[in-house]
Amino acid sequence: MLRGGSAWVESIVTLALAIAAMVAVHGSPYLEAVALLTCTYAFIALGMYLPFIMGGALSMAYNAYLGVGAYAMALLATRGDWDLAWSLPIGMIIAAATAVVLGFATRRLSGFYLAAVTLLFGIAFTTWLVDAESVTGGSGGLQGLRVPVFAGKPLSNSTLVMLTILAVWIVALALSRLRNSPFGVAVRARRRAAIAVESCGIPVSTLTLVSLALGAAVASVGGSLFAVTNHAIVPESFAVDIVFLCIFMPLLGGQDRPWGAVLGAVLVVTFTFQLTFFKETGSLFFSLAVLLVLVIAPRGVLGYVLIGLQKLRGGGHAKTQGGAARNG
Amino acid sequence: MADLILECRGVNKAYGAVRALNDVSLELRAGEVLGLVGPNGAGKTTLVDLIGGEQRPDSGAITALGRPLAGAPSRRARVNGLARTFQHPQVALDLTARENMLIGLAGPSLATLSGQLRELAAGILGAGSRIQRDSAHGEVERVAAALGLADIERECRELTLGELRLVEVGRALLTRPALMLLDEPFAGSDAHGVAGIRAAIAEILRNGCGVILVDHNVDIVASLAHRIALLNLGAKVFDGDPKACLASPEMQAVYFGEREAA
Amino acid sequence: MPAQLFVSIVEIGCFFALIALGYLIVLYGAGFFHFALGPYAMFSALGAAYWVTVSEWPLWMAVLAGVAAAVGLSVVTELLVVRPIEKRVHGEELPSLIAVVATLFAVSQAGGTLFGRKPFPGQPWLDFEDPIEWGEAVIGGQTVIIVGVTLAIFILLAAWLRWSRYGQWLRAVGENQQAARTLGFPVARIRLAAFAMGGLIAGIAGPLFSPKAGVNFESGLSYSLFGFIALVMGGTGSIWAPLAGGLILAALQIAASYLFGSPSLNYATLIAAALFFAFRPEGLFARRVRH
Amino acid sequence: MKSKAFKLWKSVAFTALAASAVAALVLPSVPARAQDKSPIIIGMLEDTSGGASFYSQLTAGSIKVAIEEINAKGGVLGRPLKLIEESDGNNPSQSPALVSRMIQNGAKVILLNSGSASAVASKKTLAEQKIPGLAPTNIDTRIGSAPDNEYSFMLPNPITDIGTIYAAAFQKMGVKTLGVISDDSPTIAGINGLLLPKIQAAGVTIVAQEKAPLDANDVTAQILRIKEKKPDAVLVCSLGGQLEVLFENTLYQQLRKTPRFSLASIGNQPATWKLAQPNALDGLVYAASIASNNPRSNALSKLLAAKQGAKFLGLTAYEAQGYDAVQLVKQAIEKAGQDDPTLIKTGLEHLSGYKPSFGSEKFTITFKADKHIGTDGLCGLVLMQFKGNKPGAPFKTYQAACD
Repeated sequence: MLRGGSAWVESIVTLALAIAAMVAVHGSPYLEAVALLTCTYAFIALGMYLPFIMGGALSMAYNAYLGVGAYAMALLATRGDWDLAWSLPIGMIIAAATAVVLGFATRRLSGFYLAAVTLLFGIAFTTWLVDAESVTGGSGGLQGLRVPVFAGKPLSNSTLVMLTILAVWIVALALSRLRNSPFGVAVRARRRAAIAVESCGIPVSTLTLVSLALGAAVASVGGSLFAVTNHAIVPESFAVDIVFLCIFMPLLGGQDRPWGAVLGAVLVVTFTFQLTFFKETGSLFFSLAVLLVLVIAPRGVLGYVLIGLQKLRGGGHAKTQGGAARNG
Repeated sequence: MADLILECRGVNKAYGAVRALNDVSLELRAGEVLGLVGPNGAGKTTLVDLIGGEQRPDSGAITALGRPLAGAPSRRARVNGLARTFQHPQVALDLTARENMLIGLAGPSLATLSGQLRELAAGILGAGSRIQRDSAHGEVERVAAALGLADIERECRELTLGELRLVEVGRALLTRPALMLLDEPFAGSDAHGVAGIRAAIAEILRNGCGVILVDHNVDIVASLAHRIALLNLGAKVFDGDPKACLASPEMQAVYFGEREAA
Repeated sequence: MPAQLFVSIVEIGCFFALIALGYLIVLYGAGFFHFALGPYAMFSALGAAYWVTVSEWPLWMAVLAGVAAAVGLSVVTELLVVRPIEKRVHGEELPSLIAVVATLFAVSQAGGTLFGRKPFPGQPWLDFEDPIEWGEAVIGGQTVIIVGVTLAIFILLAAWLRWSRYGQWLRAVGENQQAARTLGFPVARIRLAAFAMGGLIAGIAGPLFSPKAGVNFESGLSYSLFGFIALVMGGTGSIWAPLAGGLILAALQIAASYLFGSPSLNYATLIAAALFFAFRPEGLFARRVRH
Repeated sequence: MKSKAFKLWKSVAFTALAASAVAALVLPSVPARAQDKSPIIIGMLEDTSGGASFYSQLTAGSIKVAIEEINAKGGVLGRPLKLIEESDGNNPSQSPALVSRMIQNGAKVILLNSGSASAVASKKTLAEQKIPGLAPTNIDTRIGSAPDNEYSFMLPNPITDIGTIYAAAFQKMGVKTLGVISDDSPTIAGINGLLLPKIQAAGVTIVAQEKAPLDANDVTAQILRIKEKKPDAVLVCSLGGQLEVLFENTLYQQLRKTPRFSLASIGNQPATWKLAQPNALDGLVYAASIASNNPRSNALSKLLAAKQGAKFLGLTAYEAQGYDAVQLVKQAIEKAGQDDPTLIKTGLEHLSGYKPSFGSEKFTITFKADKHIGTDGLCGLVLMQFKGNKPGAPFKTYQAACD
């Protein structure tokens, strides 16, 4: 899990964690619900990982990507009576398309400008959700979705949970591999040395669009989970605050690995559900924690855990990008 | 001519009243190193920017490999085989030297949308794309070794300025360019760094490319270049053999004139 | 359009303009967009309202306290958040952007935690017995105050930039801190002055405007966003640019909701902003393109 | 097998510093076993921080008072009631998890005291786990109606009733054209969808319908658009709070002569009245649920004043409905004779003619297997009119009859 060479250790340890999580929550409706919520956030945070954490493009329209994906999926599943195996991917594709269109419109922008415009887009989108009654069912949203059908069979809640946790594991692992691949290296280099990437013949704008599209597709799975778990989909689920929540997850969990985004989701959900004082202070505690991490612990929880483990192993200082692209 | 790699014809560039480049023409042939020298404000940087694509000329034509040199830098790399280093090294400090050079290796494969999607899939599946085969065969290590760049698993924030310049050169080399633009590669380099650059140039020439070498340090440039173009106040005042250039009255005028002034 | 709408445009425009002005000052002094200014305005307004209605302080005292809090927050942000991060990442924009977004979030939550999450009324600083009738438009006391105070702030600030030592140094530092440092400017202190000034302006803007619509702990985000767009529309070229930007944005929003109904407000803002960002990111009064 | 998995999960996750998280996930999975004399656990989903915290906390206050009162008198079936709380911050995506958590911790009944959307989102969970849920204050008709409503009940008059009453009132006043101004919250848009058709059905034409964002700084534009249509009356639909007051202030400035109506919210939010300009609220008619002629309301008002002291600003429908919800749960448990959730649910479905502490004196509440919306008739609602920026007298022109 530390050096690029030991990609296998990473896959196995994380798979063990995933399975452990499945077993731990199995049979308890509460824990399953919590697990589903955690996975929902995890998908959004993972969706932000590639373009934002790796690529340095802070697009804040993620509530829109979620919403588009989820509504598309729900419409196909309700009106079209489609199997989840079809409606979900199509939702992802539509979300990706949205991201590409917005990304193209804002291709000249970066930093604060990009954040502001995409945030505006997200806000306008929420207005539209309530406004476009004929498409989105307006404020009522889309009620009474049936039990999701996957590969022909109706999906029981606990099966859904298992599949979802598995999916999170797969996505995070895929991103982790991508991160060390040439593509991932180019995206990461784009964050601080875009000119250099461009000078190597790589059109940075295309690179950004591709990563935005992939990010939106991943995040939209989280949106579809809202719909699947609640048998209904309401505009409230796609307010902009969810964007803020999920931006902070990878930072809190740790930027060095996609697993940090997942850990961030776990931590946030834990705060929200376990710490009663946290409720009284709203998200104050959470945002202060994020500030603290940003200022004094930029590597996030996971980053320091990795360093710690490596120290234990007697390896020198953590070389987080160590041995990139050797795997494969 | 077939082996004509870069050609500038009557290039002009002005910033308001200031004429940064005044009707400059240049040629670069395969296997040739053209040294571009001149004092500050001579127009070196402007010319570099015009070639690299940061700016566009007011008039005049620049062609490389017989095709007009225009559009985004990435297009110039793809179409005109241009590779370059930067006066202020453009390196991702949080990545390792290996990763920064890998971008050069990946450049050709990531140049198009389809290529990027292919690499995306390959990256996730971890299965062999061309880059990954090559890097598995130690392309990066080979180049690094050729440049005398040690321990490329270090993060670039741990490297010296000289090493960063070597990383840039290595990155440029790995794109397999036809035309290499070295922008002040010796600034901040120690002897070891200079040796690395020499090695790099030798490597490039082996593949029958051309090199444009821009630097203040006339002596090093002279020792490396086949031909020197001397710029002063935006105009080319000398173009020819390095030794002749060093001895030329223009040279005396430009530099010693400057020294006296200084 | 009915005359009353122009009154609204002026009121809202002045408010956006003040937030944008705060951005501009910090931008000059620290070369950086201080996204958290909106929540400072919210915090100041919410605090003032709370201390008046709950603690029953006199209005002037509550407002002063609110403004002081805003200045304090801004200074603390520079000292504890922005400066350490910029020192660490030298030159990369993203980390400070994320940090200031987190600050935005934190300040809003702090406001909600300290003063409660229910909306508060803003106390008018001046209330006419019978408002001025202008055509069929009605002009209340607070409207007069808003316009007056806004203009005063702009004039004073222009003077500060022109005649005070720090004011003159401000731009130099914002342009290129490295150069300024080597030239021996007290960069750290000038940055601090800029942040304090930004906090001061936002801190006044909040309680000044809150009598119109009240304030709650979530108001800060839209303040920040609209202030930023006003800044981009106006440009960073002149100290008066934010005023222009604010009025343009306000006119746009009011006109849109009057002509096409309210949902169009968000759409119109988005479209206008996108157009500006895409085709004239330097704004009406250009200084330099920042991206 | 499972315990081993726990160990693995714990140990590994510990190295990931997520121990807290795991503890969180593991602790509640120990089910609370119910012995005799042990308390009967009632869960309350509330909102302590979000947009619904405003009324959720008022309601929570009286719910606690009611439970105190019951326990002081020896509890139910000789067992005390114990309240456990979870706040979803009015975020419906969290509600199902929190509801199932309270169930896990032994809750036999859930009081759905957060936003309407939260209650709707919880329906499925309640039905799946067969635990009755009762919404004391939410007026979204969807809560008590199909699908998935087998275990969810609602107390107050649903929004459709308000529509019916206003329709009748408009007819009595000869209002032919109506202007509507609402905030852009999904909740309100949903309410409009149920409310306005009722009014139109009564032959009132809606000549202008305007919206304003929740954080609007100015609504002059919207109000002027309505003014141009010269409606006979204006109806304000909002969650209350500062936006409603902004509406009222602007209407007072622009349309002083036109009669104004509003939903329940403004009347139940004493804190917001002082946001309004002097006299800006006067003449405003709203659908209150507290009638001065209901002795039970007055009794409760005394009780709360005694228990809460200065904090108590006067009885609101929220407090009354919270109090009544607890009483209904108590009676349902007594009917059930034990704390089995399914029996309690059946118990609820056999409660009839309960005399609540809100609505007019003759108003009653009845649940049936096919009637999960408790109100009998419209007179749970009382039209009140503002005077001097606070609720004054009942609206002279029209009041709903009890059948």
